[in-house]
Amino acid sequence: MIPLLQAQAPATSFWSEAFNSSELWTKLIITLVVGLVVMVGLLYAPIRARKPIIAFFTFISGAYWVLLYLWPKPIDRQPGEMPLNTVETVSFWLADSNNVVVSFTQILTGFLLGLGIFSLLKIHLTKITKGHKDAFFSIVLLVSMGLMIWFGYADWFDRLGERGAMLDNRDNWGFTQYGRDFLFEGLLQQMDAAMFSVIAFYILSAAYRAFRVRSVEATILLSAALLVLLSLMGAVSFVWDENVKSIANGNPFILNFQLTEVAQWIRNTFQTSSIRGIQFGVGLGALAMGLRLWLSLEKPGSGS
Amino acid sequence: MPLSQVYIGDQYRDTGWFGVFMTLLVAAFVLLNIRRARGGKDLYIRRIAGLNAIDEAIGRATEMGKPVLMVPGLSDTINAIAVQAVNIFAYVSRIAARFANPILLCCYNAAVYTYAQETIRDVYQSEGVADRYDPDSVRFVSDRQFAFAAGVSGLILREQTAATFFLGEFYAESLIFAETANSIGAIQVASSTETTQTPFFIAACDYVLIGDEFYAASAYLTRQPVLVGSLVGQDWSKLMIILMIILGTLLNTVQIQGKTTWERTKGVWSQIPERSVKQSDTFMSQLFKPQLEKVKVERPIDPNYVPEKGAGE
Amino acid sequence: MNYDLLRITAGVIATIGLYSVLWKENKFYRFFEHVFLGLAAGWTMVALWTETLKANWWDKMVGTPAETGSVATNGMYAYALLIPFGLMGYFVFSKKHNWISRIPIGIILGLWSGQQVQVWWNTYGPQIDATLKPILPTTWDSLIVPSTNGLTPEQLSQVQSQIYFSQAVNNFLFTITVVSVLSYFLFSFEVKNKAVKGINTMGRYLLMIGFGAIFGSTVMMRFTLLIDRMHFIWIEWLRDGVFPFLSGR
Amino acid sequence: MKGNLGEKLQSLPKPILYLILILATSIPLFFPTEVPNEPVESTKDFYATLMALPEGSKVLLMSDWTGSTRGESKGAFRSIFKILIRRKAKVAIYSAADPQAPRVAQDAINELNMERKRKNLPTFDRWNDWVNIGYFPNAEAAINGIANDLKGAFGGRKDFPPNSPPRDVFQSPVLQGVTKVEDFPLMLVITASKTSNFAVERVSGRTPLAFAVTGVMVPETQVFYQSKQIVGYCGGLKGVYDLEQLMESGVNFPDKATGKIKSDKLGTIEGFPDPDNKGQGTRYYPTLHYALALMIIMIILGNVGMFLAKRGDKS
Repeated sequence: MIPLLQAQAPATSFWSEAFNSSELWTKLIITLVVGLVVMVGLLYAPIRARKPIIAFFTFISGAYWVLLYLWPKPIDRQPGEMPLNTVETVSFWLADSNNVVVSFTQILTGFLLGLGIFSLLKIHLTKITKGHKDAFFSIVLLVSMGLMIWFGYADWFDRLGERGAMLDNRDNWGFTQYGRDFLFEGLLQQMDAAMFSVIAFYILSAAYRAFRVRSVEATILLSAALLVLLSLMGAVSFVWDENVKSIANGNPFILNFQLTEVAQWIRNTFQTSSIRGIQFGVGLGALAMGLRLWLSLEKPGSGS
Repeated sequence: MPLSQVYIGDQYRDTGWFGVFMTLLVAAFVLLNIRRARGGKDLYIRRIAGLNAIDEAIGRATEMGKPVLMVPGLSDTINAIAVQAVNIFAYVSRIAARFANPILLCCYNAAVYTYAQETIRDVYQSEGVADRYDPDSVRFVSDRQFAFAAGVSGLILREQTAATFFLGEFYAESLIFAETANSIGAIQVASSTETTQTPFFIAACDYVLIGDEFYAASAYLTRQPVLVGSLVGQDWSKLMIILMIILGTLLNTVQIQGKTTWERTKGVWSQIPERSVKQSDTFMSQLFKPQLEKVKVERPIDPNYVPEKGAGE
Repeated sequence: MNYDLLRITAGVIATIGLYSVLWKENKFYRFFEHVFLGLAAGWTMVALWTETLKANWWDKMVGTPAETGSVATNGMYAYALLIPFGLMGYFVFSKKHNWISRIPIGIILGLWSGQQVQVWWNTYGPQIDATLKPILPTTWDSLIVPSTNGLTPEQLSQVQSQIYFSQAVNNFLFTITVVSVLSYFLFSFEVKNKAVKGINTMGRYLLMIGFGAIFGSTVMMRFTLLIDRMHFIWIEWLRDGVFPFLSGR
Repeated sequence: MKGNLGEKLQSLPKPILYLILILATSIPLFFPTEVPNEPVESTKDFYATLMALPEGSKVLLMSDWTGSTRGESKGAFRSIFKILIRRKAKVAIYSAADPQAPRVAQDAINELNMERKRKNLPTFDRWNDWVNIGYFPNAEAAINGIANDLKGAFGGRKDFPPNSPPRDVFQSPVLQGVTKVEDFPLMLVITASKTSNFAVERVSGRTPLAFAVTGVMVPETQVFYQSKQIVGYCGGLKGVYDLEQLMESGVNFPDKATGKIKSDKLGTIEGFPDPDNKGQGTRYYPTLHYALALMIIMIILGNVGMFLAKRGDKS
């Protein structure tokens, strides 16, 4: 613990003000107001200005990353160093604002979440008010949602205080903790696991129905799958491999026919490569679409 | 140290420029072809089986008067994949709108929900049947993977959808959707940009778009110059990659046969006793893996900078 | 009935409830489906603040006070701008101004697209490089990699530096697979040439081997998760929970 | 459904399939058996890496699993912590895949501690032995930040010292003097999602990486292992089972001759026989065989049915 560290407060800049300082709050409120004014201003934007406005915002936000990629990065930059020239001034700025920009997407998506919840509420409240035959289930949904929110936050607030760490020990739990634990561990996590494991049933029925030696393709798919399946059964592959080893007694060629080896071979030679082949295409698709979106070349809903 | 390097920028040093160059090249291919297409040059796209199925699926749903269910994937936030999916769904709902066929679009993410809500409404308006549009037909279900899966399969079973479209980013839940829809005999068109899920769609769905057939879709369906052009651009880039792989492989094969007396470490060549060429010595791998030599750059120190110490040191 | 048994019982009932859909869609399933959706939405609301906005937005916007040993961090007020931009999304329901909702979407998409340009090569460059494998052996001493156990480090590195016939063949297959699969996804060329057609079909077949392998390797995990559920129901709940309870231990 | 045997074989009703699967995955659970098994190299290396940690070393752990994959990940998580506790390691935990993950990890450790309490073993205490740094959205960016500027990335995150309000994580004994990712002799990743790829992209070469991944991810992880980007990994249920066996009997332990598990590559690595080692792996792995066997049988049945049916048509 070094007192020095406590004493010294970080230097403020145009963009940042000290914690809880009046400057911070004034600037904060001003920014907020400006933002809201802009928003209100948009309500009066003429129709032909709309597309350009959207395009503008899209372009600006994309431009940051593109610039970060293309603009010469500073070489051997040490903390506390100052830029040598204008080129570096820009590159320093780009590098420093990185961890700010990174979180924008999550934050904006976070703000938009309200819309999703709104959609949920709307659908289920209408069901309830209209006395839809499933109204009861809508009530169930809203109630469990309310409970989770309540206990979730209550528990979170409890843990902010002195008792934070103690609450890891169940002896110190209160009603809130039990509630949160019941909903989160007892129900949510279990249902997650349950729904995921349902796939096991579907995988069986799908394989049973679809894996037939009808066409060349189906046959190839089927045999590759069967081989890998066998190799996954530790006992089977163990016995198989032991036999191979005994036959081979050291002959490296025959050793290649161990089940595990064969399966590994299929994976390394064909699975990895085919995935790679597909991914190259997908990657290019994403990049091209990215360009189209960034430059607003594509008109929204252009599927129509 | 060579001063010349200081102002080049870290990412361009040694062979670093190559990556940037390639990216720009692809971008150029795409933009150039978009231009060509806009210039009225008509460009060819081959037939993509899965996509002809779309019309058939909607037709079937209309006959039965049952809803069409669409899921634009489980992207964490709105991205090109989700947008692409919604764009295809715009095409679907346009036909649905004409025949007054009910639709259901289930979103995993609020941002995607916002986009879809807006896009689909536009579709109905532009078809002049805005009154047929029910805002609740585009809905946010949940943004927890398996809650979403439970909710959607519940919907599929209750609404007895006649046609289902799963296009976008799908993960483990892909099979839950596919099998549930299959169990009620719905006709299914599916595609996942997650290659590892494609086999399950293949096993359970009627029509599957593999890999970037998904990205080709909107171009194929609408023949919009911009999209078609961009698709051609992508093909050029693919050809380029194919060539690079073939030539590079041959080059490596030849090189690795020989011997070398030079070795390059941290971007500096040095004489070494003769040894056989390693993969890392080959021209291609040098081109792909820039080796940056350590460069010292003197800069003035910010006066009011306090060196950060490890806490508690 | 102690809390643990209560909790685990609830979990079991919920699990069975969700499983019941395998038989057919029924009220029991519908109930737990809605509980599930409700809890999930609720948790999302909680996590939104406690896991995302608090640390990534609020603390950065207003800064944090100095504590024993830790420095105070400054507030970056510019973060406040995100509020109005977030609000713009809510215009989506307005008949007249719904276009405004495209602005936050546009920003998110812009950021995403820009990142694609930035990461494309970082992701695929190394993969292309990794595909360039020599397809001719450098030695004919042995057709396959000799067994390596009991070799001195020098001999080992000697063996590893060589490319044997078998490896060369595998590399060749690998490269062929990548190329043919990739060429299968060319859309804007009319393929008349027999050879190219052949490559495309081969691409499709090789793809199927890959898919088969993926299917196989996925099955293990899916079954494990089911086994975990079964263990949860039969062992954790029935054998170790209910029976002791009934037998009044 | 009418028709000959072939058609019947081809079209068993789904509920029956499901019932058989339930039986196949339930009954064996009641009869624990030992299956012959040879731990794979990757898991041996994984175990060796953990056991090679000097006592009290600091480990960075990215925990990216939640309840949905508990069948695999929880087993791995518990085994790994049993080993880490033995090595008296200090663990810094963070998550980048799912907001639930930090909570799940925390609850899993508490569960372990409760068991240890019952056995009157010293508990693995928060703040002193491990800190929960929390969730970082946008995995790729987060891991990038941690690799390049650990101080900045973890800065301002708080955790709970015993009986006091939350404090800056860098105050905890776990992160004493840690300023960059290289300060950790090992980074562990327990994940059910892509985040492992990001870890490889950003961290490999900076500090040793070891993964515990789900079965689906084994193929992609194997690639990293072969290219030596990660020192070892524990893949799927098989990995967990291997790990539990390794804990029980070590490698070449007590010596190469008598050791249950041998390895040419590795020296002698001690095991610590203890009934407590047997976890999910030992419990589930035998059962997995029945499930997989059932799958294979069903596929074969379907095809046999098809052939019979075809013949039926011809005649």
